[in-house]
Amino acid sequence: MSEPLLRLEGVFTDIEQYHILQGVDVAVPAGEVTMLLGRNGAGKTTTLRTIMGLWRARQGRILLDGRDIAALPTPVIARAGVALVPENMGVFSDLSVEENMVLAAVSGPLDRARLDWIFSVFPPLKTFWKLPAGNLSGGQKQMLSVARAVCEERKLYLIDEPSKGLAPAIVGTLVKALKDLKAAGATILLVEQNFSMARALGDHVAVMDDGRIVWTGAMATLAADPALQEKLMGLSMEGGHG
Amino acid sequence: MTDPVLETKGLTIRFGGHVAVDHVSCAFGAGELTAIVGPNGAGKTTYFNLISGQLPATEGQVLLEGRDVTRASASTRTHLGLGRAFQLTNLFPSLTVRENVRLVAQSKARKGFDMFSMASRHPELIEAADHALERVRLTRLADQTVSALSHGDQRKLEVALLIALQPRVYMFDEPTAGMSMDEAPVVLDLIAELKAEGGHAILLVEHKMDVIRTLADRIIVLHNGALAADGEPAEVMASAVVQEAYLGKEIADV
Amino acid sequence: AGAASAEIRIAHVYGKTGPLEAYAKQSHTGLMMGLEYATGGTMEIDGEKIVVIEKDTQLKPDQGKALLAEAYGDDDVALAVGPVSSGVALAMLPVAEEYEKILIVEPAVADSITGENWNRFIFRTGRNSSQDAISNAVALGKEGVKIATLAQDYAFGRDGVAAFKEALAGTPAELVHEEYVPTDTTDFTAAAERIFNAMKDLDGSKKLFVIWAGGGNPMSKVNAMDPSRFGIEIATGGNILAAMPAYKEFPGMEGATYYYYEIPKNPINDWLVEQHEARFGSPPDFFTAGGMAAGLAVVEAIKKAGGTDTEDLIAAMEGMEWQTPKGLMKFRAEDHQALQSMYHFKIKVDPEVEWAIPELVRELTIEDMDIPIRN
Amino acid sequence: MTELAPEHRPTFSRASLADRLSPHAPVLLLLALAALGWLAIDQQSSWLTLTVSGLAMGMMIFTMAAGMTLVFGLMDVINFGHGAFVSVGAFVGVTALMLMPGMTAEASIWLNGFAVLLAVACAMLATGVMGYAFERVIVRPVYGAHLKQILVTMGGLIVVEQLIYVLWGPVEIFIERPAAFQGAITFAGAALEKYRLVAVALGLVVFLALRLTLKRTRIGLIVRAGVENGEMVQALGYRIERVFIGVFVAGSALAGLGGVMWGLYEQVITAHMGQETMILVFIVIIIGGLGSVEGCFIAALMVGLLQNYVAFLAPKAALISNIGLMAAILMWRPQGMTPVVKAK
Amino acid sequence: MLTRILSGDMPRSRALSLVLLVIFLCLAFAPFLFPGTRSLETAARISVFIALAASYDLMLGYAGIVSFAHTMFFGMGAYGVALACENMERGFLPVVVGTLAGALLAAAVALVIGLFSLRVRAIFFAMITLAVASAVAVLVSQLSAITGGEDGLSFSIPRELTPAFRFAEGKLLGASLNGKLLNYYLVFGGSLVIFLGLLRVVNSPFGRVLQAIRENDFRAEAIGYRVVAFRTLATCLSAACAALAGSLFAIWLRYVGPGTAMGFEIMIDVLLMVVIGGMGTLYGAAIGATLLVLAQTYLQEVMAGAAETTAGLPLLPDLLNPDRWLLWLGLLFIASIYFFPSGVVGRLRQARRPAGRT
Ligand SMILES: Nc1ncnc2c1ncn2[C@@H]1O[C@H](COP(=O)(O)OP(=O)(O)OP(=O)(O)O)[C@@H](O)[C@H]1O
Ligand SMILES: Nc1ncnc2c1ncn2[C@@H]1O[C@H](COP(=O)(O)OP(=O)(O)OP(=O)(O)O)[C@@H](O)[C@H]1O
Ligand SMILES: [Mg+2]
Ligand SMILES: [Mg+2]
Repeated sequence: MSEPLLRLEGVFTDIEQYHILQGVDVAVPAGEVTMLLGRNGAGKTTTLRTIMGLWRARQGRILLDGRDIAALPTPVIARAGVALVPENMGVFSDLSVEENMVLAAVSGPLDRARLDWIFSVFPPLKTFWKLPAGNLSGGQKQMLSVARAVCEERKLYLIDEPSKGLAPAIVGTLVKALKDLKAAGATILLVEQNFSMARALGDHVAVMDDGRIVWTGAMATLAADPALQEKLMGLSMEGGHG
Repeated sequence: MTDPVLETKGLTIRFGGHVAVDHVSCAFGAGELTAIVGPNGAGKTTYFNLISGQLPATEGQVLLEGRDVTRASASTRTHLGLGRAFQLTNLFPSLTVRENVRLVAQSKARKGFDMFSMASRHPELIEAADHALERVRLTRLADQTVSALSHGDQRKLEVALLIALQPRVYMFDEPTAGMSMDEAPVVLDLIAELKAEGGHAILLVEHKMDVIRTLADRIIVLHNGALAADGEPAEVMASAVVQEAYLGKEIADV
Repeated sequence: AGAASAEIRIAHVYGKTGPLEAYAKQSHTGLMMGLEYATGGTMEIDGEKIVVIEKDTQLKPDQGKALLAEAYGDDDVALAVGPVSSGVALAMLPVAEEYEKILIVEPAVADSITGENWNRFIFRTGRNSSQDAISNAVALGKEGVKIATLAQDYAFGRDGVAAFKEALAGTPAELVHEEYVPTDTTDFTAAAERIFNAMKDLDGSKKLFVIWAGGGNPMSKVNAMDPSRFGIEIATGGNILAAMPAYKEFPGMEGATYYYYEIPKNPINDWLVEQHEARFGSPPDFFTAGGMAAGLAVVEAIKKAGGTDTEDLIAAMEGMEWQTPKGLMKFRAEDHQALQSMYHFKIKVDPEVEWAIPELVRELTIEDMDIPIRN
Repeated sequence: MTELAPEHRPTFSRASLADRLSPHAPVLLLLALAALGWLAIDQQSSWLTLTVSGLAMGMMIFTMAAGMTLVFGLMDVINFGHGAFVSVGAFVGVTALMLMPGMTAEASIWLNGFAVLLAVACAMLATGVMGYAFERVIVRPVYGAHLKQILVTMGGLIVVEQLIYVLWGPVEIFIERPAAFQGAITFAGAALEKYRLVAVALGLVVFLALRLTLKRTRIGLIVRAGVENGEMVQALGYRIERVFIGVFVAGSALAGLGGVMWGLYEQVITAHMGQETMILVFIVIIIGGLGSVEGCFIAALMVGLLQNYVAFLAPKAALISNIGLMAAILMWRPQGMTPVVKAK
Repeated sequence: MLTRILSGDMPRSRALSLVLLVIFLCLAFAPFLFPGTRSLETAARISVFIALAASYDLMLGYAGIVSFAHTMFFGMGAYGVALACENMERGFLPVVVGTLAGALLAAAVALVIGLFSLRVRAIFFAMITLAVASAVAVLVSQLSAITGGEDGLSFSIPRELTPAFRFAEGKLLGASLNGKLLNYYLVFGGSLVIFLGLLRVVNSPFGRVLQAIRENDFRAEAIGYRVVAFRTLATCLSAACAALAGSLFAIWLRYVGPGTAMGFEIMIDVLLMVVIGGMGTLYGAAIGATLLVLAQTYLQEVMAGAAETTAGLPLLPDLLNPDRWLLWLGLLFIASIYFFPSGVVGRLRQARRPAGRT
């Protein structure tokens, strides 16, 4: 397999006095979707934030295209082609939906075509284009947050629980949208609790617990093996859906 | 049936031109768990906000145990028995977990204006708090500051606050959003228990279908702010509006 | 105590720091030069060394009280001099009474210091606002002159106008309009308009007399709306040198001033000017003269009383006459206010000089003004 | 892929008249004020004089307030040190002017104007640099903590004022305006001070410049977003702290400009002159609504007009006119007339 | 026992306990430890300002409300006493009447401001109070007939409280046993009571609610606390305490004036005290007040010395000139905000409990 786009090697991250990440090794191959799963508090969000440079890794290397970005300031990392959809959505509630999008388009004015695509996936954004983002509904905020990340070409998308609070139909379209993105050659590192969505999207899986990667492998393998799922994430109530 | 615990009559709110909640009339009885579903932006949270008093209604009434509380402040409604957990976690970040819950218990006990005794000399409040934490399995984190909690744990604490309040009406807004499959049950079982206790009405906004199937006695569907359907889970799920407007195609077979 | 008896301690309690810092510096220089001159440079009065203890009120009345109390109580000074601001002075008066020691007020101007709040331990070498107002009234009050006043709307302004009005009554001129504006006014358009409307239809020579303390600079602002349209001239009292450049706009303007270094002709002033120029490269100013007067008074009094016992000093000082840069001064027995000359001036502009020059028109001597006794 | 999306057609009813008018309310209010003045004041000439000078005063207040709203509204930083910048601006500018008597002595619009512009440039440069230092040393560590900002900038204020004493001495400095800007032109029986007309012009320039930069560039957005969630702005790829410094420096430079204008208006400058204007500035900012340049502008004009009218009609009331105005506006719109950011 | 007096809010740090103990003892025995007008003056001032700063901390540190009108309330207390003593005949009655009147008025005004403007958030409240305070200050100087205007009022208090009254002959440890001594202990005792009272309040259920509101007022309302009511009550309470402190100050000085009792400088001083000491802990207020008053009183001496030694060097003497003491106080204070972000107290008790941050 070719050199992955992103590779974490023995990353340790502390937050205040707590040791949160304790040696995370994970590889994100280019042009594919890697799922990051794990119970609450496993360290998924922290991992994404560490890649983005929002938490500093105490030790270990974070290689993007073979270049160590562990020490770079967040904006530089972003400009290097990394987009983040944070767990708390991070929409700017004082700014209108439009202004949120304008800010997200770093390299110039918003690209019409892409915008239309976004509207087709998340219609409410069009409806409330001028509304302060703070007034959006929970799900609409989530949509905006994703839309911001995908409003321009990026090498790598870090997405933290995008389906959170989305109606099933929207989840459906979201999945489709991410697939389009992947088809367009993007690389995605996705944190997701909704296993059915995970299964629908993921090529590779990395399961975290207590700040370490406890299992990595192909999605197919995990999906095929309920016992393994049970063991890794205790997907007890993941009964028949649909 | 017995007269409802909570009732809304023609409840409406406009933001500028946009009608976010559109003449919703609905009654919720004791011991009944009603799931509120609908596309994003359908007006679910806003409907909650109108009921719990975070937003002023443009039209219509909110009746709590037959009493009109439409003009009452959020805090008054809370004291009258409306308990609400928020969709976006909303806590006291730099206080400890226990203190968060203790404050609720204190409010319940109406000790807020007592300024001559020592807070530390009200053991009953602290017990109440610990009990609530016990029920959401957060006891081990009781002395952490909230900001240090992971998202999932914060969601649980959100529920714990509600428990400590012991309201007549429980309002949950996507309580398990962003919770992993092994954590969600803690909260869901808890909601089931509350339902079993009976005596209070439970409103639940949820997007996870399986959750609704397992818990709900009744489903109401909001769509574009209006009441689109209301009835037995099975039949509502089957209804056209829900199928195309809400569920869309299932993911598995995309 | 042995050491203490061999020296005469004097406290100078004044607002070294704070908005009036400039005045304070002058006042202290003056005081020291006064003592120097009076003791012929020895800083001793028949063998006893004069020690001046400085205390900074920071223009805070409470500080003033405390520091004066400290001076009297702990440093046991013979007498104290100061302060700059009237507010502080008024707060300090009771302390003097309590410790039964003398306070020579310099240069605070409020009438009430030698008026209702006065007590027998208070003397004042500085002028009081009545002296200012009256001298100006005498200077302006000619036949057929119509006068309007512009003043700040608080005690100082209103008292000033009252005194001015009272004095004006004794002259043929008449007061036609009083305008009061908030203390911190910076825009005088409205006030000016009101005054113009009040005066434009009158005839005869019209003057607008400005009584102002602090910033805001009303004169040139009103002037900028050219009152000459309505034949109105602006008039005001003298001011410290720093403020005199602003007077350049008003050549020929008349008024009365407290001091200008070229005006008084006497040996003390000559010495002061010459020495001041020599030491600081600038001419002495209002409060330098005032401070010096105080310094001279102190030495004079102690010599006359033959010691520093308070009662002797009071006896000696009541009615005492002594020479100062402003010529003869006299503590009158009733309210211990030093009577002194003021100077009726006319502004001359000389491009060479950076400020406008108040030229002496006539010296208003003690006899020319009868200053009411208000205690 | 559209067919996948649930059709989402929120119901819209026609917005009420009030809703559609409210954005323009402030402007209308301003006009109403002027009209009221016109009715209340019988002498036309007086009204004209008062109005023009009121507007000019407003413009000057605006130039002093603008920097503060910018910093305060956008960056959510309460810079009590702003007053100090105004003072420094005045001192530097005036000193500069005094160094070129040749250009200010005889009345020539061009020479004098140029001299003033030079002085302004110096002042803005000085305060700009100061602003940079201020941001780095003083404000930087306390972003988001209002109390500490208030305090620390207050400390800065004290220090800067004291430094002015050290450098320029404690004496207040009196100055003459350049000859061309002295006196007034009489027009329709009203005397309009030349300098005030200059002030009006300058104020307008500043206003338009600010508007343009905030409308045309992303800077405004970046800063506002950055205040709410700096991490996210960085994650989008913006060097937030650089932008912040930029804004702060700009704000300080504006204060410098305001200082020179104010100094030339007062014709006497003191170390605490800036601080003395601050209350007025605050009032204007509050009335206008945090961070809104437009709001600040209109509010400043309102204050200027009202002050003059009231002072003319009922001098006693002039004391409380501003506070009264503020109270009234806040009753009507608790966030100020046109808030850009919500008061936190 | 001690726990009860301190309302269970223990210093929780040996160093802190020590500092507090020293301050307490020094104040309690000031007249005998440091004889002399100046030092007694300082001690009294410290006592009063500890009470004032503490009352301000209730608003600032606990309720998270930034107010600039605090010295206005302080002034109301002071003027209350002054006017009463001025217009009633000499004795203890006017003192009591004035004190009560002042406190009540302060609470009332606070109520009005609170109800009117506490709906809007912190910054606004700050500026509104700033404006109101400045307006009141102007009013005071306007009504010179009653208030003595800019010049203020010097008034006479019961003879028992003045140096003139000696209740015993001779001296005790260098302190003459006169009314001034009594006066001091009145001030000291009064301040102590106010401080302990406030300590109780902030550790009561009410105090906890205030912290909750500071953290997240929206949620506080949602769990059943009437935010406006709590904020307003807190404001009134702290206003009343400030007024009481003001009364003590007036009794001690036997003088009030706009600058002394209402000046903006004092407002700043109080802010400095609370922050330097550490917000959200009354002990901080106590320490801050002590430090600042000492600095104000003795910094100049120190500098005079420094100026001597550096004489001859360029600029330095200018900077060290005693008249520039404010400069150094300013620097000192800026520095302190960085080096003790959570105040001296925070420094002394290195973040034992994660107390509320603002
Ligand atoms: N600011 C913080 N301070 C201290 N500890 C923190 C902080 N943020 C997170 N943690 C801790 O780090 C651990 C990992 O948190 P993280 O949010 O990465 O988990 P997660 O896998 O994203 O959980 P979830 O699925 O609930 O989002 C948790 O135990 C949490 O308590
Ligand atoms: N303060 C407001 N001003 C204007 N529009 C608002 C405001 N609050 C909510 N809305 C609009 O009302 C609609 C309903 O919002 P609401 O939060 O109730 O949706 P929801 O049903 O909770 O959706 P979700 O499932 O995503 O949480 C949304 O379109 C939102 O944009
Ligand atoms: Mg997470
Ligand atoms: Mg919602």
